[in-house]
Amino acid sequence: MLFDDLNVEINAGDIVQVEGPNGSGKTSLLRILAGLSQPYEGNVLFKQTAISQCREEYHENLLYFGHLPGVKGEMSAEENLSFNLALHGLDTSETHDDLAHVNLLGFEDSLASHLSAGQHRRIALARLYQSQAPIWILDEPFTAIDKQGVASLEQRFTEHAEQGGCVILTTHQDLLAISSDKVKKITLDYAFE
Amino acid sequence: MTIKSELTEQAETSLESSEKITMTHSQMKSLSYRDAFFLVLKRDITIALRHRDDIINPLLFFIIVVTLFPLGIGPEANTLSQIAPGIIWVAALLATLLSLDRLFKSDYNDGSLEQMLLSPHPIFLLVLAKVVAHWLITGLPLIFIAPLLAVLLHLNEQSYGALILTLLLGTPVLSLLGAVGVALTVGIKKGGVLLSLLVLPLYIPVLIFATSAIDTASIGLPYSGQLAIIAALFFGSLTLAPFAVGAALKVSTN
Amino acid sequence: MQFNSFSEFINMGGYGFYVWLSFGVSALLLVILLISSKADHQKIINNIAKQKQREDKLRQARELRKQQASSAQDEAEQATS
Amino acid sequence: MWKWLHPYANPEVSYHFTGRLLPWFSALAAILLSIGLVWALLFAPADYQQGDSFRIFYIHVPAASLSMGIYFGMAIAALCSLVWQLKLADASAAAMAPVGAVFTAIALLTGSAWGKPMWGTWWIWDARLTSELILLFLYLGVIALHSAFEDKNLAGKAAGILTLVGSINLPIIKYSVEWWNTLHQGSTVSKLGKPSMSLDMLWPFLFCFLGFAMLVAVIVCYRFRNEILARNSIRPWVRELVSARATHK
Repeated sequence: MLFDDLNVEINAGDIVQVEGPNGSGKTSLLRILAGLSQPYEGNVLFKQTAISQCREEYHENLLYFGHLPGVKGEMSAEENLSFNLALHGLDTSETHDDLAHVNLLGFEDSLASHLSAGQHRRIALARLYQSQAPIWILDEPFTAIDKQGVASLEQRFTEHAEQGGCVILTTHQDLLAISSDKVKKITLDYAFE
Repeated sequence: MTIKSELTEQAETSLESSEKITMTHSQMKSLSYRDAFFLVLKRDITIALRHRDDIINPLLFFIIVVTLFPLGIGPEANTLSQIAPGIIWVAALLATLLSLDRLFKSDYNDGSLEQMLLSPHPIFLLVLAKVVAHWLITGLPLIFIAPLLAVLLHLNEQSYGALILTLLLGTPVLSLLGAVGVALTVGIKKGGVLLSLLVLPLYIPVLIFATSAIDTASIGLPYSGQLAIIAALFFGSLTLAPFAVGAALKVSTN
Repeated sequence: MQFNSFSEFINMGGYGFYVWLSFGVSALLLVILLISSKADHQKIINNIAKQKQREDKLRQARELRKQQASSAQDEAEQATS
Repeated sequence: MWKWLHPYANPEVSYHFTGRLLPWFSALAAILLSIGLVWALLFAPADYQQGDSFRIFYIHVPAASLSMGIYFGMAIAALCSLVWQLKLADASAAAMAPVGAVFTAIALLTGSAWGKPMWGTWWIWDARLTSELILLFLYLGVIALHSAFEDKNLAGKAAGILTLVGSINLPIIKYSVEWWNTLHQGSTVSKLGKPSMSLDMLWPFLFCFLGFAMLVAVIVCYRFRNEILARNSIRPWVRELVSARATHK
């Protein structure tokens, strides 16, 4: 068992950083919030309704980015992105710009299997620039991303929060570009009692 | 804010979004069921066509297994034609089983399965698209190659129609039932052997009715009864299996 | 009573081997199942006890860490003052 | 309507409740089985065709019908756990699977040992034996799937889905095997017939059947209690019980 008595309300405009040592249940918490795992006890509510009761509506409002980027090696960067966008009902006409945001210009037509792990993560993150889902749940979005990329992502998070979205993320880095008073922190620690 | 962690895992969390977001959201176009279905279907077929081994290997397996039987039993035409329906169908079962792994495994490993489960579409729809793609990639080629193998096994000439029809109705059942098995074992590290233990017993009715239809055809009797039963199995699994697969995938990705 | 003597009972009208094989194998399987189901109970209890011990250790280690951290802080404060 | 069931949906209550039931079940099983088996072996008349080999019937048939019955019970438990999210139903399904598998194996082995003197061969593709064999595969699949998952709650859900799929398939398999059997059956083979039973055969049979059913209840209770403990290892009541009962600290 990892955590108990966790009662959080996350509202529009919040940036929430989940902290804790390895194995403290950060990923588990995010997966529960996304509806991928079921908590042993307790509920996740979206607009006062349990998410299992309104799965499709909740997922329309959700963008989740996990440890695995969900990029297929057999498809090009652009095809991967447009499939991801289309699956969530998003506009696929500006994939060029989105890939430019994550510094992947010139790689649009390369098969993803020829790209590096970091580039796979960038392909997946490119969705952030089109997403209209208000709730973003991002598990270690900065892993394998360079400094410039991190700065650009942080800027995107701020924009998103200002537009009334919310971002829930885990990271071991400090958020540099976002002033610390804007970031809510949830700290998890091992405990058994 | 610090959370004190205690004995049980309990998360009581609510996510609220302001009206402003709800407005931007309503401008978003939503995919129709048909669009979502064809989107996934097209993606899976594209991937398979770029990764042709996945299509060709089960097919080669099918051919090799069938050619082993005359070598093991002897070239006597009468014996072979008697057991031909059984051999072809058992080989088809095994070839399908071999190809099932790719249905969800690679998607599970690279995280795209997770993303699909998080998409705002009913899961059974996406599952159905993936199973249809799987059948088009592995089931359909079997049907094309089967008559050739039937020649090698001296299958009675009257039985060819029955062979094709049973394969046409029966292989989708194999894909659908198999999908339930893969969905249950996709999260398990060495799920391959387990998969055959789970799935093969479920294939028995298809095997029995299909081979009997071919046998019946070889003596010139009508086999529409068996065909009707396979059709019933097909429609039954078509309606029920996608839901079972959806539930199983949720368990496996948990 | 269908049998006149014990040897007749064992012989089972010539079917002795099959009858006793069936009864023997069934009894063996059921006894194994019953005993292993009963024995699992204690095994599970011992496992849980071990798990409890492990957690106790972890908790102690954490307490120790906290104490050390606070004492180190105290020392640092004393040094500055 | 279901409110009276609620206390039993609590793991602690059902753990102690089944604990209180166990001695009763055990006593009943012991009494019924000893009466039934002594009667079947010593006092029941020999069949006029099959002679004393007929006495295998008193194990074979109860084992065969219980093996089907336990699968049915598992399917109902799986349905309850999937529809109402009852974790206890999961635990009971997990407890039933190995018991069902053992009874299926007994039905197969005794059927085979009965078949040898009757048919002259240990195995025959008789419809009932064949579907019993397939039932064994289904059981083994459920058990293997159960042990493949580390998290017992997930294992229960996965095995539940498989059990339900299998339970839909089982009648179809049974029907198809019977149909296949009549299609291929040679004229020389005679099935294990159900002779019209006289009363002095029926009574010991009933005792044996009920005795075995009680034995199933006893073993399932033991396993059910084990499952409850293993799944609730972090609960305070389990912790208390453990500190009282653990053998070495």
